[in-house]
Amino acid sequence: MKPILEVKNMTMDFGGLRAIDSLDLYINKGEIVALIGPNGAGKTTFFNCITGIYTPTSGDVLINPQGKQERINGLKTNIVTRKGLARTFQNIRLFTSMTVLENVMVGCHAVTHTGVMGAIFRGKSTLAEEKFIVEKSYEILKKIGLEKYVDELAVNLPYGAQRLLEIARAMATDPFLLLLDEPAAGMNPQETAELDELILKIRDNEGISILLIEHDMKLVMSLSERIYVVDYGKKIGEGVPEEIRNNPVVIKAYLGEEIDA
Amino acid sequence: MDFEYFAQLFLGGLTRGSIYALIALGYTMVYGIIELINFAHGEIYMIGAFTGLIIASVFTMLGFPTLAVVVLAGMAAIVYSCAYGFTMEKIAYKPLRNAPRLSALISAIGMSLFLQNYVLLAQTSDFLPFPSLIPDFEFWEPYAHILTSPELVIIITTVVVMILLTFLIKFTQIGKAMRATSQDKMMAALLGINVDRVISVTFIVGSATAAIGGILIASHIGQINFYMGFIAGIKAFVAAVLGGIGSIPGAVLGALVLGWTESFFTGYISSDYEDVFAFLFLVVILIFRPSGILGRAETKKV
Amino acid sequence: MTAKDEIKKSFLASIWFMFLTFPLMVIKVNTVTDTVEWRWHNMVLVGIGAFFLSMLWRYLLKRQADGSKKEKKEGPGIIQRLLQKKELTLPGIIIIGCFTLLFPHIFSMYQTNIMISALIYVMLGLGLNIVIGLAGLLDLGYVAFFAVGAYSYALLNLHYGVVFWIALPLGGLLAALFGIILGYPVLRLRGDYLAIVTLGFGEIIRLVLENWNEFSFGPSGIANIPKPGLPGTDLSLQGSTIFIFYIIVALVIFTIFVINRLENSRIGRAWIALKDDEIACQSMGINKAKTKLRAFALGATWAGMGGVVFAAKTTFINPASFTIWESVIILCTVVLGGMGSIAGVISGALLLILLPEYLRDFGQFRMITFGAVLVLMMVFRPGGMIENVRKTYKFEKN
Amino acid sequence: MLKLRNIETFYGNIQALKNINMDVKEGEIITLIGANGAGKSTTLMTICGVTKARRGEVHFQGQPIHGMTPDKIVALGINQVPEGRHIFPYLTVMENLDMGTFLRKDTENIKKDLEYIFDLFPRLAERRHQAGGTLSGGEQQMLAISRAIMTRPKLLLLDEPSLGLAPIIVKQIFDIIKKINKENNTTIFLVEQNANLALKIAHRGYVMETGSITMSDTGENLLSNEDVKKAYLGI
Amino acid sequence: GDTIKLGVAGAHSGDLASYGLPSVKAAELVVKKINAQGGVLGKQVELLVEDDVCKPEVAGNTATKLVSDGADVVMGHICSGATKSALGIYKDSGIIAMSPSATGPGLTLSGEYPNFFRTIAHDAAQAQLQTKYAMNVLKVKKIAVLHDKGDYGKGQAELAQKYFTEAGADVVLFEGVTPGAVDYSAIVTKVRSKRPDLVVWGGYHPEASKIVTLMRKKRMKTLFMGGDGVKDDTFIKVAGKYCEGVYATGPMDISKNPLAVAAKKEHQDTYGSDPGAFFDNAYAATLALLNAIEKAGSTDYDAIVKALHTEYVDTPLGKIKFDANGDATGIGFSVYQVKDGTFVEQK
Ligand SMILES: Nc1ncnc2c1ncn2[C@@H]1O[C@H](COP(=O)(O)OP(=O)(O)OP(=O)(O)O)[C@@H](O)[C@H]1O
Ligand SMILES: Nc1ncnc2c1ncn2[C@@H]1O[C@H](COP(=O)(O)OP(=O)(O)OP(=O)(O)O)[C@@H](O)[C@H]1O
Ligand SMILES: CC(C)C[C@H](N)C(=O)O
Ligand SMILES: [Mg+2]
Ligand SMILES: [Mg+2]
Repeated sequence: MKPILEVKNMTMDFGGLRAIDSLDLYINKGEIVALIGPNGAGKTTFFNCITGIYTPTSGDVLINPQGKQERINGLKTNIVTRKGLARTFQNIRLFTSMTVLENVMVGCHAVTHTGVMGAIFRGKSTLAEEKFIVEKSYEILKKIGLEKYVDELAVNLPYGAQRLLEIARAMATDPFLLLLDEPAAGMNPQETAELDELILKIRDNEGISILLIEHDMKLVMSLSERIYVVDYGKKIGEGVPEEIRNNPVVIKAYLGEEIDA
Repeated sequence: MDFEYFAQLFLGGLTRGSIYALIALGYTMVYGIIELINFAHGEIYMIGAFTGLIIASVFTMLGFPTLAVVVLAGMAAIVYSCAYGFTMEKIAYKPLRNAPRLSALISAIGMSLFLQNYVLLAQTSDFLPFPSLIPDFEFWEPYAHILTSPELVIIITTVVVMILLTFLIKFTQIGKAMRATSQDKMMAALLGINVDRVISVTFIVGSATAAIGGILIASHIGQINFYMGFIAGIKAFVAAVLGGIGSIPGAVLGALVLGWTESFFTGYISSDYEDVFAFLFLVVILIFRPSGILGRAETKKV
Repeated sequence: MTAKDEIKKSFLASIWFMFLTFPLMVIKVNTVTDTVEWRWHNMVLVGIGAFFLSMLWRYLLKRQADGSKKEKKEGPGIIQRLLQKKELTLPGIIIIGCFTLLFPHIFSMYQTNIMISALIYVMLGLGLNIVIGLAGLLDLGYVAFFAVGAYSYALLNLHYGVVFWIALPLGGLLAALFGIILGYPVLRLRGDYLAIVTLGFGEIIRLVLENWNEFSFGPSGIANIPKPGLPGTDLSLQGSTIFIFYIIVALVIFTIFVINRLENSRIGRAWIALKDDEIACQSMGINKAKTKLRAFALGATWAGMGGVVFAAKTTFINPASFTIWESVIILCTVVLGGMGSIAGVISGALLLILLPEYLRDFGQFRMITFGAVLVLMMVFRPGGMIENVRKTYKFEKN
Repeated sequence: MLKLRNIETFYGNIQALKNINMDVKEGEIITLIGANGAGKSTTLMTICGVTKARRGEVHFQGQPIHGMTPDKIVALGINQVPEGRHIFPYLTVMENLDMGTFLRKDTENIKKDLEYIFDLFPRLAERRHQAGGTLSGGEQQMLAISRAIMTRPKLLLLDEPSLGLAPIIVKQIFDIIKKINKENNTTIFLVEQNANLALKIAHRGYVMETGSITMSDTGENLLSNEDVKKAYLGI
Repeated sequence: GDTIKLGVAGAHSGDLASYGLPSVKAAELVVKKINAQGGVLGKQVELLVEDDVCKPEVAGNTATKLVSDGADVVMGHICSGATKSALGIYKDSGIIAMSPSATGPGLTLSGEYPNFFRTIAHDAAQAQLQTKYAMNVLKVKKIAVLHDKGDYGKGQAELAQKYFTEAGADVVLFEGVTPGAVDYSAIVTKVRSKRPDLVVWGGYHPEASKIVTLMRKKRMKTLFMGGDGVKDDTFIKVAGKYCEGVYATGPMDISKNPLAVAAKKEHQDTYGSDPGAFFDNAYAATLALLNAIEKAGSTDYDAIVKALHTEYVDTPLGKIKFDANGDATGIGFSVYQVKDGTFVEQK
């Protein structure tokens, strides 16, 4: 079976700056994969290229959720989302004037259909759909553990909870692959441990594969099945956590001599 | 058509553009610093012209020599425009600094109406003749049929003001403070910048350029009334946006481009649709350069 | 601060304003006879006025600062709380409803007439509110759609005898079409760039109407536009005014109904999300272009219908009724009332349109008062008269 | 050097700080740890005058500074690396650093400091002409810290400096903190989620819970405190 | 009621206020004088002054307001567009309106508004006079027509174009300029390149003076001619030496009329300044209306209309009454030329 996401030979230039340099990467169904590397290595840019925020300069992004491969680079962000790739942002981007529940409800947009006429006449199918959206959103919040905040304004949540809400919102789009950009940033060790469990649960219970950017090595090493390491846009290492931990190139460029995990 | 005609239209466009530029400069500075479309900027320009006229008339009647009158009137116009700009910011904009941006815009619209009618009531609704403060230069006579002396002065002043302002922003301490304030007020304060003072200074500088514009333009067209700021303000706003709002050279370039567009369109096609064309041109430029000709592109990273 | 400080400050303010208003208020030159009139009494007035106003100003600002602390403690303001009280809704609606029904019979025709104008602006405000308040797109050329509606009716009627009732939906439709045509090229623009381009479009429409005589009769406009009739009856001036009043009331109710439903729907949420964060919004699978165009088109529809009613009401239209100034006023109604809030927009439009009419007694001080009111309203109630407390979806466990 | 007395800060009706008392001595590194939303950032903002305390007093070197505007406070020698970095997005890396010297007049030393910074973060040297807004998250964090160093403060307030940085850089940052504390005798007030590392380098630490200080002790003692271990060290 | 209510409507704020405000002053002066003499039909006259900003839609409200407030007759409005939209309302309410300045031909000639009168001649008469004078006296062959795109200006320009073409002149340019613009050098350049003998202007004086000034500053000697929007002392005040030699048509010279002299003096005494545009016309209109009421013996619509059509009244404009269309008789236009800073009537 083909991997669900396969990136071949991707390059991304900003003017003269090569942020991603012929990168190859794949993710199999049900995997948790981590993408790590020094600051400015191009990790976030990589996410942006996959999700249509940037169009890569060259290379292929292929997805294969249901046994049929499809090339998605150059597609608009909203189309990519509808194809089943959802993401969170390194700098939190919640809908600030909305409540927690509404944020997740917006996430359901991709999987619902009510149009202008439907909204105005509010017929049976519209009402049913509204009900479906609310229930689904609440379910997701429960799974993530945010149900106690359901009617709070998203901006009033503590930082850690906001990161979780981003994940919840992304899950509402029914993705087959979730791209998480530094989900543990700004969390204390206690909260990070909870996040660890949560991500595992998402993969195991929902069957959503995960690609993760993170600088918290404890989280990365305990969660991921495989790890890619990039520096200056190039892949400098690839393998299971144990291999990476002992890879001298990676240690030199990224981890430093001793690891506090 | 022949070259002379083209040249005349070119120079006409240049003059008109320079006029827009003198007003647009203040517009763009204020916008740059507090992201406010200062609808009342045109009124500051109008007040500058009125003050200039009043002071000039008083001194003329007192029998001062022409040169002294020009200097005194010019200074009074600048001082008063600055004072109005300063006061306006304190009353109508400062209390709104943390409010939604549109609220400040409405406040600016209200200010514009207020000042217009204030001048109408305090002075007159009539058009007043504005003396030609700039004499016809002897040496320029051979070219006067193409470009009059006041027009020449306007063009030169615009260039000088632009250079001075660019210098101010790029190379002085207050300019540095302005740049910081315009991008992140809290951080600017955390680096020791007095944000309130910087904003006041910006209004004062912007008003001073409006006053200079007010006097020069009024003596070019020879008349003023309380309503003169409105259309000039709108056009200057268009020019500032065309050039990339917030950018000093952008304001001048945008104004010139607008001036030329209107001039050539009138000259070669028809002045009936002059503004239609100017606006269409604006749309086309913004479609290809969504942040204006010299505006900075959106560089916020995802 | 001590009372002495206060007085000192006000005193300084008074000096400052005397200086500020000196040339314009005190000197009046007559350039023909070369005489100067010194109006020193004005300076005295300004001095005294500024002193007390400055006291009042600082007192109000301070009270506002304290007030905002207190008010927040109690939750939303009184008006919001009244609006939220479910048990008051029904009686409220009945009272307002009766009042509205009786309005033209209680008050004079003039009152009814300006009320019609105000209600047309309510419609315009509500329509613009979709574009600005919900979708966050700053549109300064909204009056263009209003013009499209008005001219649709006037021209269709003139050439093809189309009656009001057919023109009404048609005007809305045409305006929506224009909304899409205008919206499409400017999708990429943000914030104030969008504002200036829409302003440009508004002017373009007006200038075309002004110049293209063969099409629109140019600046001399179109006169004798028929008022809507009731089949079989011949309405007097009074009668038809009342009839139009009821029509516009019905339309406003219809507008509120539709906008309310749109706001609390999948579409409405997409608009708000788009306003909050475009990129995150797209990452939720929302099509930015489609969502924006929808806002433009739906916003324009109301302006179009409002335009049809306007043409029928004044029976004479020319391009002078569709200047930037009208767009600005509509924008003011939205912001002054309270952006995003339906009750706010309604009160904003009523205030802004009725105010200048009632200020007629101020004579020449009418517009200066109007300007001052705009500034003061914003300074002391920056969120608008009825600040939008968005009705967020409340989850009910079942 | 810095004294906080009975500070109470509100956001509208929400009380973010409740009766906070803290002391920072000259030359110290002190750290403030606490869960998300405890009020750590608010404490820093209150010191700098960005958010005003409703009650209480702040003294810096014996002088009351509550009620002063931020620019006045900064001029006394307090600087902050705020949460969220606040890089000037349209200024280049160089210009951002230059802004740090707004109040300085010693041109000579400025040059030296600049070299020092580029030495510490070669990454920034590479990116010196890039607009701040396009830097990666970590690069921005480095820039924010560097800009603060450029101000040469007497008291440096750091809000989660390690956020989003690669492990190797995190270690480097903590080394730098120690270094400028020793070499420049800069007093450091450090807010951190990475309590482990923070407490290791700090002379003293405070623990904050929902707006109140609940513990204060030396760094070592806090590190070995069972409650702290459970709640903040994830052990 | 126990007073006669006289509505005065026009632009009292906004960009055209300078045309509307003088009419208010005229009405005030007349009413003051008449009230001092015991009023009309033994009743005092009360003024109801309402602003219409020269906007049709506001004019509708203004008119209803006047009707609601019980105005017996209305002096106004100032602009043709606004007048047109208000007239319907007055007609339905049986109220007479008399404008001092609205010159749109259709207002009287269309026959749609029997309740409308004016103390100024209409634009078609004006354009015919302009044509005759320019062709026969000035002997021009090529003309350029410019206008301000407004209701009044463009209408005037179109009429000029029509009559000049019929008279055999060559109209080399017909264009509108943007009112309020800060600079007109492009259009002036264009005019120069077409080499017309005469520029005919349709519109108000502010733009006219800007254009003339610029033409002269650019050393152009082309003749310039405008209509009643230009024949205003403000024009000369503003354009100063640059308007020497400019032609303008306007109501026949009345400066020697003793009533006009007196009215001007009253204004100077009361307000300390010279009267503005259409002051005399407004003064005349007010007199005519009040006189008609007096003569009619009541405020009855038909009676007043009859009085207006039949009774002569002495005004600053001369002895006038109104023809079947509502135009004042004996009020014609003359051609003036600016000489030494005053308009001098050309025979
Ligand atoms: N829009 C852009 N224009 C120019 N350069 C950019 C742009 N976006 C990113 N870069 C540069 O590309 C490089 C990669 O950035 P990216 O954000 O992908 O890094 P990252 O790996 O996510 O780092 P971090 O861990 O610090 O978040 C950086 O050096 C950055 O400065
Ligand atoms: N601008 C604001 N308006 C309203 N409430 C705020 C604002 N900023 C912070 N708060 C609230 O004040 C409390 C303290 O926030 P603060 O940012 O100081 O916490 P923190 O300890 O720095 O947390 P973190 O670890 O997430 O940075 C939180 O409950 C937060 O929701
Ligand atoms: C004010 C005037 C010059 C009005 C002009 N005659 C018109 O009919 O509109
Ligand atoms: Mg990143
Ligand atoms: Mg914090």
